[in-house]
Amino acid sequence: GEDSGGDGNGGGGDGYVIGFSQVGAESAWRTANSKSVQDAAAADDRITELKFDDGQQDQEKQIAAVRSFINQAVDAIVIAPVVETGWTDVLTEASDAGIPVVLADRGVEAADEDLYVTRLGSDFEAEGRSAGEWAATTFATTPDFKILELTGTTGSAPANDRKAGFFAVLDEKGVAYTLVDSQTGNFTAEEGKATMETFITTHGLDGIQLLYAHNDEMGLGAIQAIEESGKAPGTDIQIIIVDGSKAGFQAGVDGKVNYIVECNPAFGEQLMDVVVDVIEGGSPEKFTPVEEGVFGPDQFEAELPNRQF
Amino acid sequence: MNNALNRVLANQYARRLMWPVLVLLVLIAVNIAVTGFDFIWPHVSDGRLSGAFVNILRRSAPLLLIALGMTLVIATKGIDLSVGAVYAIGAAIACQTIIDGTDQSAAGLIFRAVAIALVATAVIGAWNGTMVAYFGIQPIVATLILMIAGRGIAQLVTGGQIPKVQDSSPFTELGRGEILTVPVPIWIAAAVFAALVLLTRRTALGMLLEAVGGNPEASRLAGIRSKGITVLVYLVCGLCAGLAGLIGAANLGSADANNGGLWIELDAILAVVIGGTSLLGGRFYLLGTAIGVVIIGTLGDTIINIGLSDQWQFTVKAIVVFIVALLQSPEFRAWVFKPFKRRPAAPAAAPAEEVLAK
Amino acid sequence: MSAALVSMTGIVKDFTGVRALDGVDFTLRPGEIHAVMGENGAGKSTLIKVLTGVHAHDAGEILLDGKPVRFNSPGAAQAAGIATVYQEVNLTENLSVAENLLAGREPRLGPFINFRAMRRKAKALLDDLGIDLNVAAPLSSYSIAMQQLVAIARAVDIDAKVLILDEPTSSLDRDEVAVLLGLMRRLAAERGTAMVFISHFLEQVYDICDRMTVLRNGKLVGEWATADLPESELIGHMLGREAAALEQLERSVAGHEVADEAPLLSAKGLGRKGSIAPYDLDVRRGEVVGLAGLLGSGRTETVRLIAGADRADSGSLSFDGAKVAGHNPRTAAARGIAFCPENRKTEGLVGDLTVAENMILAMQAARGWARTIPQSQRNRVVAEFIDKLGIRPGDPDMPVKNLSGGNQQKVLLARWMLIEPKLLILDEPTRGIDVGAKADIQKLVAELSGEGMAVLFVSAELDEVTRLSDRIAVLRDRELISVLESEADMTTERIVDTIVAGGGSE
Amino acid sequence: MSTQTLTERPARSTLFDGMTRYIPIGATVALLLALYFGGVANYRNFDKPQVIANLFIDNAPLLVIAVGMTFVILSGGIDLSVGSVMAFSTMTCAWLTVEAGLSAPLVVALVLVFGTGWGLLIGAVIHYFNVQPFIATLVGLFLFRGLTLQISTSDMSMREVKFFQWGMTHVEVGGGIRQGGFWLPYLSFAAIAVVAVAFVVLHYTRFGRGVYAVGGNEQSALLMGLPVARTKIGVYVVSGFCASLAGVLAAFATKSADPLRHVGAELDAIAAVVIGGTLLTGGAGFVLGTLAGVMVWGLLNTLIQFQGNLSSWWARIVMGVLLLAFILLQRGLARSGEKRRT
Ligand SMILES: Nc1ncnc2c1ncn2[C@@H]1O[C@H](COP(=O)(O)OP(=O)(O)OP(=O)(O)O)[C@@H](O)[C@H]1O
Ligand SMILES: Nc1ncnc2c1ncn2[C@@H]1O[C@H](COP(=O)(O)OP(=O)(O)OP(=O)(O)O)[C@@H](O)[C@H]1O
Ligand SMILES: [Mg+2]
Ligand SMILES: [Mg+2]
Repeated sequence: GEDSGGDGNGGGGDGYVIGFSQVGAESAWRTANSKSVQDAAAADDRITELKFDDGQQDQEKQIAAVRSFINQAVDAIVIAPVVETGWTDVLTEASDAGIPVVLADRGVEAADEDLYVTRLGSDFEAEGRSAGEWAATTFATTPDFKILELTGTTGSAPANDRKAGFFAVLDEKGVAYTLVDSQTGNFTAEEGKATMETFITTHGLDGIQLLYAHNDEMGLGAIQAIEESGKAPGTDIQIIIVDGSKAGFQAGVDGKVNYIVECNPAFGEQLMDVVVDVIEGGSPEKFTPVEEGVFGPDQFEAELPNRQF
Repeated sequence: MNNALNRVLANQYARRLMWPVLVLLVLIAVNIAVTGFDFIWPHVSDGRLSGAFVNILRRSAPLLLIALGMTLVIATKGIDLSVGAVYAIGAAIACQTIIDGTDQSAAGLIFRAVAIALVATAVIGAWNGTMVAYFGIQPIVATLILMIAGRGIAQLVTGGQIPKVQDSSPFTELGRGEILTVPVPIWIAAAVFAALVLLTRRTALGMLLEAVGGNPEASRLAGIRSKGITVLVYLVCGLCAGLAGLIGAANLGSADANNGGLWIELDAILAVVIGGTSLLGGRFYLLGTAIGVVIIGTLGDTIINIGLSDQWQFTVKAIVVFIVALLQSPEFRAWVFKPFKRRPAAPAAAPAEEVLAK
Repeated sequence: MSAALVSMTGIVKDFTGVRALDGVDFTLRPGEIHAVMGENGAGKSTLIKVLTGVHAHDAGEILLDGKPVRFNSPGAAQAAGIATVYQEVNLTENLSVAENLLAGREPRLGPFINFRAMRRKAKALLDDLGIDLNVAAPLSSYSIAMQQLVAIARAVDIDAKVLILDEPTSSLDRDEVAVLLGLMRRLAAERGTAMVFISHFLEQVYDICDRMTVLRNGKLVGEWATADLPESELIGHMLGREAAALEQLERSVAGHEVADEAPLLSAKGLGRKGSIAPYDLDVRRGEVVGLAGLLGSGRTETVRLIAGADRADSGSLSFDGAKVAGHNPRTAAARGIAFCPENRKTEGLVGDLTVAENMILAMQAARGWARTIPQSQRNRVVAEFIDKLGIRPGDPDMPVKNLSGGNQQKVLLARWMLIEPKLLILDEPTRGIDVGAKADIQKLVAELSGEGMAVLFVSAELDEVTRLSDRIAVLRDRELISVLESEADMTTERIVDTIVAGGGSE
Repeated sequence: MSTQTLTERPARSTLFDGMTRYIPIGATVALLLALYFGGVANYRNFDKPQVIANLFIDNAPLLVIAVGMTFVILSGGIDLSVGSVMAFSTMTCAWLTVEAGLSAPLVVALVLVFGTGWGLLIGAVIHYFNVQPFIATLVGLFLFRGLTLQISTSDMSMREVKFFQWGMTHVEVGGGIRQGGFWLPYLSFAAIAVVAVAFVVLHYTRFGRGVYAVGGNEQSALLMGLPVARTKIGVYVVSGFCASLAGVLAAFATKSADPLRHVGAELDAIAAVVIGGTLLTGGAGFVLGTLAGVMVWGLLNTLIQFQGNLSSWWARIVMGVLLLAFILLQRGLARSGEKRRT
């Protein structure tokens, strides 16, 4: 309540103190994201300290962290929520304490819109749609178009939205397709590979045109399974991955991946600008999209050196 | 014929193994029914043995390694929750060491990476053992510490990244290669299995372990170095977890500090118990553990093969584990099978289903 | 003759591989004290457990008050008026004495236990039996003997019409035994309680019982009125052989020469705070040194220090001419010191391991894990000792927990004899052992010392101590007060006098 | 542990004998205070009363499952199903109220009955069929996670259900956080009430003492004529009830259900119970120790939150090191306490 402005925890300068509740460190993407935010805060003169807390993919831990930030009387709180629902109370507590909240990456349910200032992040459904657009164009004329899907962690927002967006586009465009199988790879290479192996033994790869993997890691795991079965990834079966890590682009350069939908983790600087603006009374749009791209085979080579993670 | 059967059943090892083996056979039969005989029958293509079942075995190798180590730990009345984290540490150290090197194909570098990873994981195992044996901390707590901190250590090693080894590096052979057409992970797991069986059953180590697990105080008074044995067992368990991590990392060519071997400790414990070893310590059955591992490995494929979506993974696993656990219980068998004793023609599985439905 | 209170007919009980009871009949009449007699493993405890619902019998019928009963748990038997003290002390060590005494019957205020009333009641109960314990302390702080008394007090308090006592006296000394027998008489007289009494001490049985039922190998031998069955005949029925063999032991033991050389073991000021005061003790080759004293006098503590089971915090120990440093059970065994602890269940045997494995455990530990005992040698020595000690059933591959108490004790003895020690420490080796086996063990001790082995021998039975020992160390209040050396001093009376006088009676 | 009791034969018993079992919990409480004051000394705002209140808010569900777990562990068993039962309960609350439109109080009652029934079932399997608790309850861990995902693969909101507003309704003390006081929601009181009831049941009823007896030595308890079956099944009933109640509290706390929530909660609960001085072998420990254990767990997390500059991996390592230091200190204190008593 009474603490606002620059008298936070910092001691040293009179900049702002910001609390950041991160989902966890469950993927390289996430780690890159944390690093980007932490680096940006450290480099930013306006910010004295960034209180970083890793929620280990547990909403209760994240809520506890936010309560702790309120107790520490930070100037603003950034949350990357693990799920969309269940934030009402703690967001209300923050607003009662007069601390503005900015969401990063994932969003919260629409009904809580008044309780945060803005969300900066990716649009998973849009990512799924981008992937879908490419698939719809590429395979528009393919007779008997067959798809395999490696989904993210069952129940997670990116898994749900990337799936929904992808198939929504295919349906909208009236593409005739068969989803041969869709199983989770839990966003990891290990399970991506194992699941792909089982796909191969169960369905074979013949006649299947496309593999849609909800992230790089699973895609890279699947590529190995495909290679080990004696087929050529990228040629015998085309592959779309989401994320765009170095390794993903490398696979693209090697011709093993056909399309990459970027999900950009390096929005630290953009986030700091938004947060400082918010603390100083600015009122940005409810949603600030992160700049993200889509990349086809001809762009892989050029883009690879720009990759951060 | 009947006599021979009775003799086999009188053997306590055989009795322990009968039910898990039965369940495994049923699972295999289901798969064969759905996907054909190819499921079990491997074929050689491109100089490598392949086929669904071989794949299952290859993928189960890391779990088998960990479950074997876990069996020994459990025999001493202990438990090791840190194996998943140790797996990640082993993988992280090996991959990081290799990508820090200049020539990722150099034999010396790979050898060094493997050696460092194994030594580190053995040290971690010994640390767990020391906490249990010399500091008298309950095993679940002692190993919980590394379960929490271990993945942090693995991330520290990789700097939070997922180090990727070049596909051309011979290191990946540990996970992907084959010797005499048989995948390397299967060789490694089989070798460790054989070594542990020999070590425990050809020497007196097995009996001493069972004594320590069965009655620690009596063992001490009988002059057994129970503390030394405890440390040794945790060390072996750590080493097995590290080796499993190496295979996992080699298979993918990368090390994921966060997700590598996640929750593998639960599957390992499950395999040990399905195999007939009691969590209360004492008698242990390495072969039973191996069967338990194959059951768990086959289960995942079965779910996909019979066309269930992945929400069913957990549910089906629960049901199968429940069936095995009940079948292993003499009290349950007495309760269910007794009314049928006089009418041996009655289907034995039906009453089991009823109980489950409840 | 009054109608039977309990009547068991044609009882059969099979364990995997063993028929423990084979068509046994047993009748308990109101108000009588009835002994069940038999060798170790004869099936006495099993009979009791069948009666009280611990085990379900495979055939036969049980009538209580003329009505057929079949209890499915000891709780049910208790509710029907049968209170039991089982052979191994069966209480929960983590709870307090008072809670153990009154568990399941705690005085309550509404739904809540009234602890004050409970402690008061427990205290009164123990006072009545002449036992002085802190009822609020956890049971684990007391010795087995004390625990046994608590178990008895618990059963007595249940106020049942049938009271079963399975070897209640095995770890009690004479005073406690006297208290217990007095109590039994009082219960019979005042409450008319019928009692089943199992004991390997014949004099106790003859002292208190009206009738006895004899079992052998799970079969009924017969039922007699005590007055009609002289001791020698009873032993004959129990063992199925003539009792003469026992008598000849009497002094085959006596008077062998002890070499007058430097002591094998010499303890100087050895002690441990809070457990035993510093003491000096010498043991020579071929000598049997007995330790005598009342319950809790510190005999166990004394030998545990020598065995390396506990760490001494004062004094020094030398063995076989060398000073002993870094003493623990393993190094002790390596030096040739063997220790059979008094509590075979918790400190002695590994229940899940087989008879054979339990036997070779110490030998294997001494060799280290890498040097396995060859299968053939192992089979040979195991068979030899099963035979020598008469362990029954003689199956080396049976889990040791399935053996009767007496046979378990023999397995433990075999374990240590296998390593051919220079000094054998036996803490209550004959506790719960039948007359035949007891004679066997005593003979064994005599033989071993004859062959030059030194033996430290703890027993609550003063007769046994005086009969076997060349010298006797007397303890009182955790202090070694005197060592009796001369032939004339080696009598039960002298020992009792010494204890009463508190030492210094030379 | 048996080594302790066998080699450390106490002298003739004194009143102090009865105190030895309080040593582990005493050590826990002492270290808990040390942690707290360490935080106060090092971090600004750590001395706000709300910091302590938050421990009871954020850890209310954990506290409830840990209490249930205490019963199970005291009896010598273990219950790995609590995390999944909790998630399933929360999910069921959401689904039955939002999708099926049932009345919320009815749903809550149904969920609690379900948890109790599950405990009854698994307890019976454990007791009558002699299935190891670890495995029987591991089945529950998989089963209910699976069923939760069957109900919904994504999170579900129940903010529209009035009834669930109740849990976060709060009481302000000392003028609330603004005037330097604190606030505490009803669900924290519910959790504290659970602790209080558990304390009374464990220490002052026959059932409670039976739990200790069975945990101390099941065979003996049976031979003493205690109702072992009822006790053994009873502890799983308590734990099942607590798990479903915790699920309901979680529904109150967030008014949302997430199929992946509470993964690993069983380990947190076990850790809290054991940190609180309860032996996993059964028969020794206190429910107030569990309360202290949960507080330690929460306080360690709070310290890391206040520190605020640790990367994800350093946070984990520091947590491990703190836990290690805590356990070693606790062990050391307990040992020297045991020595002094002789
Ligand atoms: N749980 C069990 N499983 C298998 N065999 C058993 C079991 N309990 C007892 N036995 C066997 O039953 C027989 C009778 O044992 P029991 O304990 O009744 O003897 P006992 O007469 O009481 O002997 P003791 O005087 O030594 O106590 C023994 O051969 C023993 O090995
Ligand atoms: N009358 C008593 N009051 C309180 N405690 C007693 C009493 N008698 C024995 N104890 C306890 O019993 C324990 C066992 O003592 P110890 O084992 O040294 O006796 P012992 O001479 O070996 O006798 P035994 O082997 O027959 O029990 C001691 O720790 C002591 O606390
Ligand atoms: Mg007996
Ligand atoms: Mg003694």
